[in-house]
Amino acid sequence: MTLVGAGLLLVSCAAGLALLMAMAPSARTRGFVSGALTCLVGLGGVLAGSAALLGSTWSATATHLLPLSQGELTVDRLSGLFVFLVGAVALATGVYSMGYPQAPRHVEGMVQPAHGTTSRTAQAALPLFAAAMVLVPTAGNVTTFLVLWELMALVSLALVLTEHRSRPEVGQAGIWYAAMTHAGLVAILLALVILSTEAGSESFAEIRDTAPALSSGTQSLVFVLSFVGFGSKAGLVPLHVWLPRAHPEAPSYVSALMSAAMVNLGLYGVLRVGFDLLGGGPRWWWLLVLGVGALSALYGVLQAMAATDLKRLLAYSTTENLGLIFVGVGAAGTFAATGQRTLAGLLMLAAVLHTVNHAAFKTLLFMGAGAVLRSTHLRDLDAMGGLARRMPFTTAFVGIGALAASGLPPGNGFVSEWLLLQGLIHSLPVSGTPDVAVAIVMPLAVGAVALTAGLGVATFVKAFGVGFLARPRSAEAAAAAEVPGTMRVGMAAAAVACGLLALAPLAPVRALESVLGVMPSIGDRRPVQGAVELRLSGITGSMSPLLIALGLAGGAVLATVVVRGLGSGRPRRTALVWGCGGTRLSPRMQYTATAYAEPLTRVFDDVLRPEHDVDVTHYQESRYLVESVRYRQRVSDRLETRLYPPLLAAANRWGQMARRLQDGSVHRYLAYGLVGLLLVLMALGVTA
Amino acid sequence: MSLLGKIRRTGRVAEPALPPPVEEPGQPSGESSADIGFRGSVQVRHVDAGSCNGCEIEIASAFGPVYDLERYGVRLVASPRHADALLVTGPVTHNMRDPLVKAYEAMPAPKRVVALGDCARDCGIFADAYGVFGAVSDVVPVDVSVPGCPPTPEAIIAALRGLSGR
Amino acid sequence: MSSALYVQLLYLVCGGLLLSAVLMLWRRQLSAIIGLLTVQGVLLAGLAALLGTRDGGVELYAVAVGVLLLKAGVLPAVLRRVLADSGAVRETQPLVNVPASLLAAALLTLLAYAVSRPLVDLDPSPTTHAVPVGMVMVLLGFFVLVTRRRALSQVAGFLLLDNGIAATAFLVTAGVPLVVELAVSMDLLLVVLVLQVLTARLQATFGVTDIDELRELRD
Amino acid sequence: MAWPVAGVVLQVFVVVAGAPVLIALMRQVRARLEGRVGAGLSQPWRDLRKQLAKEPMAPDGSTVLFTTAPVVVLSSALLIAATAPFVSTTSPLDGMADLYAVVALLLVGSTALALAGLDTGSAFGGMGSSRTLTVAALAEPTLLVAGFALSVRVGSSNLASLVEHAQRAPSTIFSPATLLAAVALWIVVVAETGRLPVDNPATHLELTMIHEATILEYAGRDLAVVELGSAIRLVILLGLWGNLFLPWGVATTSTPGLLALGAIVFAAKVAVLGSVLAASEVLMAKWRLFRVPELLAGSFLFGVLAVSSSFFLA
Repeated sequence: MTLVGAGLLLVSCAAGLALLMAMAPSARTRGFVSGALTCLVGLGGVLAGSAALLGSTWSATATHLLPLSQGELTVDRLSGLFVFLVGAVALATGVYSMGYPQAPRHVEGMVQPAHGTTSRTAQAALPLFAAAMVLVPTAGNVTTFLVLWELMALVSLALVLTEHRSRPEVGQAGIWYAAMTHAGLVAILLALVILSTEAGSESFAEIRDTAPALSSGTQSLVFVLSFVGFGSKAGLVPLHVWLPRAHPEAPSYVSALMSAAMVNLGLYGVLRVGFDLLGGGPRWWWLLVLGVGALSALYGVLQAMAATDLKRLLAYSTTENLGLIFVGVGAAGTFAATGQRTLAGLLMLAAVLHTVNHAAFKTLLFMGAGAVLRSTHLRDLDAMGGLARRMPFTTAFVGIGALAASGLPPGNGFVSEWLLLQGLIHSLPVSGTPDVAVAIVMPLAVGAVALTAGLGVATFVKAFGVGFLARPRSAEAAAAAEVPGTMRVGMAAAAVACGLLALAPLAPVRALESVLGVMPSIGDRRPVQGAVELRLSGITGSMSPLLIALGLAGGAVLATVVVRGLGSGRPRRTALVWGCGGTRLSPRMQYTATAYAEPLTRVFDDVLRPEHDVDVTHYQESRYLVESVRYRQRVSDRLETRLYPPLLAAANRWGQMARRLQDGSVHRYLAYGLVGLLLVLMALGVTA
Repeated sequence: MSLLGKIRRTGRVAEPALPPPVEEPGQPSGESSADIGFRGSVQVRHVDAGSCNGCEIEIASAFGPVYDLERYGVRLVASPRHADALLVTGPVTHNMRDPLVKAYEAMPAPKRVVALGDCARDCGIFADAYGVFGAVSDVVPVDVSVPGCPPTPEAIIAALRGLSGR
Repeated sequence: MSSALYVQLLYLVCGGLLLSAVLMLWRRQLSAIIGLLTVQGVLLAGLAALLGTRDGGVELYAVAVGVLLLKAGVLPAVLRRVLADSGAVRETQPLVNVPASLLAAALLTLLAYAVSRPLVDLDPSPTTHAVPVGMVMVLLGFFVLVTRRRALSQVAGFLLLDNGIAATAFLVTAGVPLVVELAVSMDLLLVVLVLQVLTARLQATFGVTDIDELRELRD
Repeated sequence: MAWPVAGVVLQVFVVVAGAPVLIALMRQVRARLEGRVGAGLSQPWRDLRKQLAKEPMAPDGSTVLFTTAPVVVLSSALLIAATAPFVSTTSPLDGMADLYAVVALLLVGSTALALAGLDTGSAFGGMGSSRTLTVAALAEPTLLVAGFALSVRVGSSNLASLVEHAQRAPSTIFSPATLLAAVALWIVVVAETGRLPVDNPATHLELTMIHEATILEYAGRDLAVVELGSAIRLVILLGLWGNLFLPWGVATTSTPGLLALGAIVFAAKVAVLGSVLAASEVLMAKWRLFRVPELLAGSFLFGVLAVSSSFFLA
């Protein structure tokens, strides 16, 4: 029994205990235990994952566990990576979730809503959710995969609905989430069933051997279907609509788990099916992936830039980052298809490294948003501000996360974005004429990535600067207080992870390079060499995050010392903000998030189409004297408002038609059953 | 381009530099720019505390091409935080009193106040007008005051050069 | 002249053509657009002359001179007169705003590169490699025709289109026969004169030179 | 090993000492064109000396970020001054930052100031910060795509090898690709350094400010650091442009003579470019903020043209 097995056993045991735990009487203990169990799941995941990443493989089969099939688990390096990721995220969120729940409180008359929950279901669901996510990548055959996938979907749905009692929107979000995730499931189901029937076996190992023999039509059908399904889970445009609804409404630790861990499983699916089972495939698959990725990145970052709800902003930023990751994957596949393995390896490495980075900082950021929400009951950036003085730890952690998310040095996001850009800019040959498709796609891809990066900076400066700096814009923000220790520990863990990834990226890179070996069309070569500097192999290019960080710090120290030495040591005086001598400056006069995003929103008017309404109330004495002016701006998700209503209308029409079938007579329903049975038997008789 | 031609034809319009300041004019305190620590650079924030804009016109021409006050290291700035000298014109009206104080407090030490024109010194012709609170020295400590209604650009230049020491 | 220098010059001229075409899309000042057309005419003549130096044919020099006279001399002069007559100094609101049309131009360039690849592959030589430039000019000319309102910018777009065709012809076949080139240029001149009359009439009838006003003639 | 290090030190020294002088030079050019005499080349140094002695201030309610931002701006600029090839291409630090890392470092500086602007809690600060990042975000695609165009033929985005390649094959400089990239990057330099027509460095009207508005609250030594930092950024951007498109004179082997020559040539280049920039400013007016995207879209187009023509016109 290897370490992998032990880890996975630990995961399952913890999940089992979660069910028992639900019987514990006191809500507090339940909350604590559920957090602890989630940590256990995470621990198991980390153990199993790291062991698998180091190369130990493991597989187990449980016959008779599933009808008409058997439970089959196989762990290779690829699944190891994702098991590890999910485990790490679960570990941090588990600790965090212990302190999160908060009963509704009555403060000066007004009741403040509850956070988290004390309901048995939700508390039991948390470890189960983590366990399901850890186990999905270990599935060794189609049925097991689908069962675990559906388990994950259902449990997460239960978690999204946690707070439905306190807020009605939650129910709405739950419906959207359920609909989208099951639409995705249908696509995946179709894809995998077609694949397994055509390949004549449902075990991944055998599919891997027989799949290359399949007709290219079948392969493409399978790939496109699975891309749709996994893409919806990964929150790619236009199937992203569930993210900005579910993430804000779910409790923040659940949002963290979903946004940092679950979406990655969409990526896992695409890698597993596209690169492993189907072994690469033609180039247009990956150009498609690249295109969708670029669109998702741009659309996600534009919506995030315009969003004023902190958690909605983070949800859209997930779409953005997954978009960047899929740009990398798509480009890697494109070059793998034409046998340029060096480039393919580099780009794939960039993609998986960015996955890891994104998992780290998105966990951190959602925890931070949760901390703010818990202590101020605010998600609206326009009402925040001044939290830096009231919640110093949370602010520091969120600052680290925001730095990473904006892809600036010395953050960890920068490393992977740099690798991605290096891969893209070296895609054209130094001499001679390049391939047409590459020559057209790559400049546009670079432009898209660059614009995404630029807007990402603006987005997170807005989120951090408006939300945490300067003076509070509302009573709630002014009354904020630091959150309990367990939550801080959870955030600190994620922050440390970000720091390590930023300063010493080579250790994770070494581990990730071994993952590439699982994908035959890419092969395990080392795209990156070097100790302190990241040196690209086969391409001249190098960059050293550690030295850059040290240089920045050293320069800062040097500058401070010199300036202090030269200047007269006058102490810094705190004075009122300069308002052109204005006498009645109030914190409400600070720039809000809406105002901050206004110029960019106006530049991208054609994409965002914000709805403004201004109402001016005059004094009744004279309409030349303005009593108050009220300005509201709403940026709705245009893809959602344009694309989905027709679909829903169509679905309704089908529903209306279907109603004719049911008129309440039991006999008729039974007759349907009989007819169905007869049809099946006939079909069998004909085919056999 | 026609503009370039005009520039070439016009050439230099600034008059030759005036003789460097002797410590006397407008320097009651008698401190030199080195004592204050300005040493050849003065950034000026101008506040119109209720002036008739006569002084403003003279300030504009002092900074204009002909007199070119900038050549002596004097520059107008937008924010009192960047400023060393507060250039106040006009009598201080009731409404401008608080803003003037705020502007003075917003300036980092060491700072100097220049009261420009008769109105700034002693309310001039606006003395005892109902809207007038008082002279600048009634609101903020004045270091240099420039007489005249309005003061000539030469006077303004002399006062500010006294501060910059160039 | 040495072949390396020849190639360098050729590509510089082509780059200049590309630049002038793009700037015509960018600038809204009608006088500036006419100026760009003049520059383009000169560059086109230069291109012809350059090819002439390589082939040593007198014909191409003649074409170059003709192109220079017509496209850098006559046509701009005519256009300036039109401009003087119609008060319109700038393309007020194009149907597609400028940033969008600039991005569209970027896409058109890449498209032009893609579609002219087969042509280039027929016989890859420094000259044919530059064919995409002509293609870009054609596409941008069409784009200007589609998105601009003023009659004068329409003419400009039309001329850009024609310059593009000429450039492509030069680059692909090292110059169309002299007669053809002259014929084309002549009826081009005719078209421009007609459009000038049209503009004058528009001016007289509607007081503006916005061709959208022509809708009014329908009923 | 000794001389390359000396090269780095020399380079940093030239950049830091020269930055305020460049500002003075540009003001001087402007003054002369306006028929004035101007304050002289040493005026910015006088200003800095004075501001260092003055009392720093922080607006009520601001955090530590406000006081650290100036230092971050300065240190990011210093880091670039030490790594990028300005005087010599033989910097031992060369491998730690390539074109894209340098771009990112510049963005770090702007971001720090943008956060500080928000941290002041004044509407001006917020406005300036939002506008700064609007311009920076829209300039990013041009920067990277033009950089793409430059690095395609060299096969590397390492600044030193870009410069050396251009020195080895001067003919590539006159290829359409390089010229288009030069135009695109010039527009970006103008936008990033906040010069006309994007931003007016001499304005006194808060509502028309971009860069000035974010630093409106700084005083004393903080202000001195910010001013020096942004001056160095100007030198860096002009210097990078100059060395990428006029690579002559940059020392490729660090011998004392070549280093000295490199320093002189670099100073001359930056001075000329700065004067051109200042002279062009006299001839144009500031644009509306919402026409700036037009400019940047144009520069992006030039970037794409540069990339595409790098494989059909070269």
